[in-house]
Amino acid sequence: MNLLLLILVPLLTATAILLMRNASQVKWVALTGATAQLILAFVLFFAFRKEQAAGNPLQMLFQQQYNWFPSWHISFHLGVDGISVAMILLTAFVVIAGVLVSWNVARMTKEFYFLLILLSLGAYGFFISLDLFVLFFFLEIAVIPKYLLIGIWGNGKKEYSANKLALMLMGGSALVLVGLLGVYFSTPEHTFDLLKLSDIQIPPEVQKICFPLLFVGFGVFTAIFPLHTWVPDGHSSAPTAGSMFLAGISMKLGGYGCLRVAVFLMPQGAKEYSTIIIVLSTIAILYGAFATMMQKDLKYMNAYSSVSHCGFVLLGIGMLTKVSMTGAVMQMVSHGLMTALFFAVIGMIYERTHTRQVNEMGGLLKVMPFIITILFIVGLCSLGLPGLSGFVAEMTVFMGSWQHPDPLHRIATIAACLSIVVTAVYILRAIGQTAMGPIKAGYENLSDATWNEKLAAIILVIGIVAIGTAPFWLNDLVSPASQLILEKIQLVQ
Amino acid sequence: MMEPGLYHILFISTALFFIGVYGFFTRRNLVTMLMSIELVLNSVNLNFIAFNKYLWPNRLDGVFFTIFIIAIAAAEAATAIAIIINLYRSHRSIDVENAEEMKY
Amino acid sequence: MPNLTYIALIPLLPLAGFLLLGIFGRNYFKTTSGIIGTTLLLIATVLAIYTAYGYFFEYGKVAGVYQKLVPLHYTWLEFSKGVSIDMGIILDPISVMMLVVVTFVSLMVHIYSLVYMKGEERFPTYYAFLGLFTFSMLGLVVSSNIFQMYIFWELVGVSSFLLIGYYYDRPSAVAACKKAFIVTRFADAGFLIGILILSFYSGTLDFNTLIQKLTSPDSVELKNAVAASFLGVSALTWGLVLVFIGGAGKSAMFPLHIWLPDAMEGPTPVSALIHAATMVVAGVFLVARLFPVFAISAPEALNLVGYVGAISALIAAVIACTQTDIKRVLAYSTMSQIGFMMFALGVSGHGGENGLGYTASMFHLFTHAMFKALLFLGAGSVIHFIHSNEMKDMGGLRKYLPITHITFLIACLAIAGVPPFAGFFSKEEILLAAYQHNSIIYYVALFTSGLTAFYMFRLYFSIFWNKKADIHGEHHGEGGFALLMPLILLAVGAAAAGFIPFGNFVSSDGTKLESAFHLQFSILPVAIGLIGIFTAMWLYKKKNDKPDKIAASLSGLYKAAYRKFYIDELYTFITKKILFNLIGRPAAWFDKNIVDGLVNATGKATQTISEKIKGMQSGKVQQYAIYFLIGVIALAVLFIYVWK
Amino acid sequence: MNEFLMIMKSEWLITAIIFLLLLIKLGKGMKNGSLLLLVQVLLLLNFITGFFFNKEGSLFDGMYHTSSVIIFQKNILSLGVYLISLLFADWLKKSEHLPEFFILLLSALLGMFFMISSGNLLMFFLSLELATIPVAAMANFDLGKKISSEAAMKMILSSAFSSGILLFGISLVYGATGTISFVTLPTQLNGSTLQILAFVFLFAAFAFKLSIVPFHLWTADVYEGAPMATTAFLSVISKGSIAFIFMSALYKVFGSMNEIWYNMVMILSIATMIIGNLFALRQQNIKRFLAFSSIAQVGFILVGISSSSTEGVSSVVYFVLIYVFSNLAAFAVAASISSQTGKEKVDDYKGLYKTNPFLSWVLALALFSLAGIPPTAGFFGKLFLLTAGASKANYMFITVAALNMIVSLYYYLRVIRAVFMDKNEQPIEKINTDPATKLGLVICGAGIVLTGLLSWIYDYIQSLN
Repeated sequence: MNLLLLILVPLLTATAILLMRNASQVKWVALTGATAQLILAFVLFFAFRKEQAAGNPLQMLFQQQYNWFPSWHISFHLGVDGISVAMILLTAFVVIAGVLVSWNVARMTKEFYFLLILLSLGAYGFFISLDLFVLFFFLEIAVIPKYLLIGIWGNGKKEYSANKLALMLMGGSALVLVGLLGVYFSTPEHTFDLLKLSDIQIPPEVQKICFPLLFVGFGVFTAIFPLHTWVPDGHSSAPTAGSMFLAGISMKLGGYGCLRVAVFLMPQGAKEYSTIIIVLSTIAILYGAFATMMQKDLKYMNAYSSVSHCGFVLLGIGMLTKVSMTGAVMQMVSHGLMTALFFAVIGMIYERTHTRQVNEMGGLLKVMPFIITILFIVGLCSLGLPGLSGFVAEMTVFMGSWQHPDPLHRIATIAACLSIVVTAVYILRAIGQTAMGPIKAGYENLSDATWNEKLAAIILVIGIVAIGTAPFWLNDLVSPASQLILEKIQLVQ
Repeated sequence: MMEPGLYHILFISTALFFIGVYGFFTRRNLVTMLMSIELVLNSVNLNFIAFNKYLWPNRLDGVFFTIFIIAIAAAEAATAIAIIINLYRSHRSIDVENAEEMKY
Repeated sequence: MPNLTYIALIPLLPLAGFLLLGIFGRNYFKTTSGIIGTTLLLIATVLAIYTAYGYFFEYGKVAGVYQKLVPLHYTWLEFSKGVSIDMGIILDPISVMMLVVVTFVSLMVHIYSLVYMKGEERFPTYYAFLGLFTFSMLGLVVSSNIFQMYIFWELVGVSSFLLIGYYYDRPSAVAACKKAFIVTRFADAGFLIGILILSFYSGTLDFNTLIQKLTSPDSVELKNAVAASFLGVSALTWGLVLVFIGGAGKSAMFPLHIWLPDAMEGPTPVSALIHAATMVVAGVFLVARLFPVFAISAPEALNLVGYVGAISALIAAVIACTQTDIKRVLAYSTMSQIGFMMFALGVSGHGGENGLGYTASMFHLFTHAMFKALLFLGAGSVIHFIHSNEMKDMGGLRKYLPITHITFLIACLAIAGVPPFAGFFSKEEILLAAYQHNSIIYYVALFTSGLTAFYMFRLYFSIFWNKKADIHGEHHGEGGFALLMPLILLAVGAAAAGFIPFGNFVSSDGTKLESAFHLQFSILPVAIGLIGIFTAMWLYKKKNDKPDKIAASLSGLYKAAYRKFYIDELYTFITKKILFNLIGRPAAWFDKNIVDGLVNATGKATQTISEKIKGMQSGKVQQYAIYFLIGVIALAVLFIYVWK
Repeated sequence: MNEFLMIMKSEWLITAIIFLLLLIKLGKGMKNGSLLLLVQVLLLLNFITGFFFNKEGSLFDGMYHTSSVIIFQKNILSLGVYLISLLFADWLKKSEHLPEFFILLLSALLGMFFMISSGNLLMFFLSLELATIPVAAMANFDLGKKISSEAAMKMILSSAFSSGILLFGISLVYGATGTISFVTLPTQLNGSTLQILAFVFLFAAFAFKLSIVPFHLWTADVYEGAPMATTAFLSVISKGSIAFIFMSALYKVFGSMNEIWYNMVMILSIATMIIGNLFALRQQNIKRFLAFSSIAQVGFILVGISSSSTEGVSSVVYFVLIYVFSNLAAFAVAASISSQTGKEKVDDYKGLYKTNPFLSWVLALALFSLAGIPPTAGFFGKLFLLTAGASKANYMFITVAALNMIVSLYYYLRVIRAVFMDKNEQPIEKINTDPATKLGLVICGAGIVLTGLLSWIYDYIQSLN
């Protein structure tokens, strides 16, 4: 399996899109590209499982290394482990769904799809790169497309949101950059290579400075409290596909970075700061949930709930046990699929009702059964119903977190457990007000989903159910990787 | 009747330098400002000559430098005057305070 | 031992029904879906009964002890060595018994609904949901792993949510289903944390291992679990209490019962299935499942179970006496009966004669499933006939609904504990167990059973006797065979189930328990029951104003009971005032104004600064030169005097 | 003799072109169009020949010296000049003094060449003046406009003042060390007070030319007033050349005073980035906006310079190369808009994308490159500058620099937003750019994209020293 394909396919798709004449051609090219991505992701997945089954001892499989700025000891070093494979699968799912959902974008279709694909390119690159410089390169590639997507095709106070998002994310990546440079110079032979660095013991005083820089920097991407405020505005102003990508993919870049770079390279720093991480993420979980309870706008609701759900990711990482970290990754995947689907549904509803205020809707189940059924599914997934992905992920995080007997961890875990009740409250409130009850006047003859919307929704639902009903494949994929990270941590006294 | 030493000359040149600077800061007339620049340059010339004569009599860099400075000063002055004339064409004045259109 | 993997089919068949009807029903099986669902369930029922027969009479018993068989078991999600969520099937007396009960009642309801729900717009969806529920309930009862049980626990919760909210365009139904889900959800959080605690100390999630580790007196796990304590209570007790909270939520025990009466918004057959016969007893089942741990290692937790059960039984009975909506009356009676089962477990010991309560509880669960399902279905056909839930619209219906009338009467007698109906035997065993172990609970129970008899017959008389209801227009009769057949079958059950020698099959330790029948003991309960019945007859047989007089005479109590002791109001206060106004609103405000405000403030600050310092760029070339010189001097000073 | 020709090849070429233009001017002259074409061809040749038969070495006992890095730097500059001749074709064709303009421009370029390879303070001073005075004249080339002559006035006066300061410093150096040659000077440095004072004076003069805060104030006004081509030349070519010589002066001549000037550079760099950004935030005029943004960029160049290492040198050279592409592209777009519509305000750019997608994309590319967004080359340029600077493990410094990137991103995004997002009733009408300009823009775009991704370019620069 040649990982370069994961970069080349989006690249070719993007260029092809630019060459296309009219909107419909653009769409089909984009769809083909997205499908190709999905196929690739699955090929990668099975190839990876095969290697695993064959008992390949390497941490990173399918490695490739090309010279790139050798004078800085930078090399275009690619490779994947279970976590990255999971992330790549997630990305592929979200991308194809996003392409399908935005099928009838009228304005500047070409540019729109170009940016979407560019964003996916950034994500793939980020997930497969083993050289911190390359990783950072792709991380930043993924920022500007979001800005443009929100700013051009968004609605509401889009300029404000777009600016806020771009600046906060760039701020995050600025911190990351400083952290990376610190790591780079802390080692005898200056290198950005992840594996080389993981062999070298980075001096504690450097970790003391660089870990928070890196963690907070990546944390901004995954809405670490209190640097999460770009999330509500950004998501709510973005076009449907935009918010799908935002919540589904780009928030995951952060979590992945925290795990793969910050924790993996600087276990000592991780140990040192884990308390703070846990406190912050617990706050984010509860606070996000309660804030969600008060939202009237569906997109804001989902955005705040994303803050709460990504809190689980950070909690899992902060707990520094194998199970909890596996859970964090699962939560990333699950939340990615789930929230993308949620935004897709919200978009579909909005296209028909032209409002996102829950109290202006009602009884939509009667007129759009399919869409609302999906809304039910995704809602139940987000409140952690067994058989859907959310449950598995959250339970894994809980089980992992509970392995620490000391009060702090206990309290954090219990608080997290209680948050699922609050989740139930706001999800049911949203569903009850939009889907159930007597139908509001004027909505009697709205249409149900079109083929592309149905397809998109079904694809994502398949993902959710696949994890929810058979979590073992994801678990088997991820837990060896988190095992290795854990061993790094255990090396520290 | 004592022989003037390096420090006398340096004193004079420094004084000249600051007079020039002061003039540059305070004069409103562009030509006068140009003249005060010339003062500055001349103080520098004095410096060079003095250093050359008293400190490094066997290296003539100072002298050459002075000569070149005089030449450059002439060129600079020429361009400056040309520009000032141009300014006068458009502004009908050579008062520096009338040329403060662009700011902030 | 034969190959038992086919048992997996029992839950999977309803699941298949759910998927089939849920995905394609709307388009392809608009009318036939009922038949499909029913047939699938029929097969499942047959299998279940076959299994039960096999287990109880062929391979279940080894050396006089019923074994816990695990015929099917695979790892679903492994957390770490030993700690993993497994999907498995456990066969032991209670699970087999539950298999039969669930499939049978569910089948009855399926058949009944063929008529009752005919013509509903979402007919296929209804059957799909029934299938989902049946699947989850069956999965729950056969769970071999505590986390597996939690999974199905949640699933029954959601299917009950979906079915209560079946009439989604009725605001009351929507409110009810949300309430039901959230209240149980809250309890489930307790269950979850309980699971975490238990698994942490026992290092396993598998029921058998867990019970074995936490009951054998010399096991390290047990020592740790008891040693570790929080607020002076051992971790083990905490774990079990939390688990019990989960059970209490599902089984509508006080004070988590508030959702059950509202849940009657769902279609009546659903109430019969979920909120009478099966799901609501899941809590009892859960406690029974972990009973050894309760009984041996944490008796104080078991006492809690007992008292909660007793209190719920009493309160529910009192409230039931005052309700006028017949389904609500039944709901409260359900709650009260489950209270009986709970405290029966609470007063039971483990093993041998002490285990009487356990057996009694399971026995009562069994019989109760029969007669309570019957009551609901009967009430259903009454409602079907009169299109109202209110007593005041009813009366004298015995002429119109003869069969319903008879079956309903049988059920009432059964629940009132009149021999020889089923309820008599089970209740009598319960009272006996209580009598032997805990006198307080015994007297409470005695009084409650009296009340039970009273309110049930109040219901019976005011439906079928009392004033004559005005039957406007021509009325379709009692409904077809499909509507009556379940009633009759269940009536048979309610009448005869008592004669099953239950102790032979179900007991706390799997050994045979001789259920001795003490005549002299059972006189008193029966007498009290009869008193209750006759009071009801005296008050409600004919239309008169005695009831109102009495209500007026003890107005305070009556009012309180009528308003369900204001517990709903309390909850509304907590959620609305505290959760929303005291936490949610501030959180949202804080986020909008403080956190976000800071972010924007930085932007603002930058803007203002840049506005402030613009004077530097004054456009005066001389000033530029001055800055230049100042810069030079500053640098010189800095680096000659300061930095050097 | 042959060697004497070869070593100074690039200077000779420029001189030849200058004289050719003079002759053309003295003759009956040519049409602007054809003359411009000729100039473009000549400059292209000049650029190309820059890569062949180069010879390192020094002349006039060290007064003039050249090395492979210096040659490459000169190539960058001549590339910039060539691009200018392409990009500003619209404006150049219109101006009635085309030959003079190029004569001045080229003599300034000649001055810069000499300056880069000067081995002696006298040489340096002469070439500096040669590089400055013609530009002042060029600044005045919009003879009609008031602000043009104002700009020229401000430039000539303040640069005269700065050369006064410079000379005073040089005289002190001469007094303190007795030598003005870059070779012998380092041996005489002992960090005495007088030498530090002299150094501060010299430093200030450099800082003035490089427009480092607080010596930058002339920049914005001159940029705004001068014709776009001159502004571009000032902001790219002369900045670049000064940066080169500044760096080599600091490293080679004042290397022994490293710890002093490191702090000096650090303080001024932080000040420059912050002030530049703060002013850029509130600019409406695109030229002024670019002026302040370029000041902020200089702050970044200083970060690179602060690491006295070969990485520092190559990253600065690399950055200047990228900066040539990006900034020239930005200026070119602004120029072709203003030369046809006279609109220079950011708000006028609203809805530009509707009418001129090509220009908008180039502008976006250029601005992203300036902001340092991947995959544009600017990203790599800035990152390498920071990396070079970080080698001193001065986290505070690097963090400030990194955070300044955000502020700068904010105002670059302002323009992007105007171009792509904001609605506008009467956007700028379709602009038909000169083919030469198009070619230039394409070259710039290609440069912006490829210079970063093709790592061998950087490695080539690195290999030079």
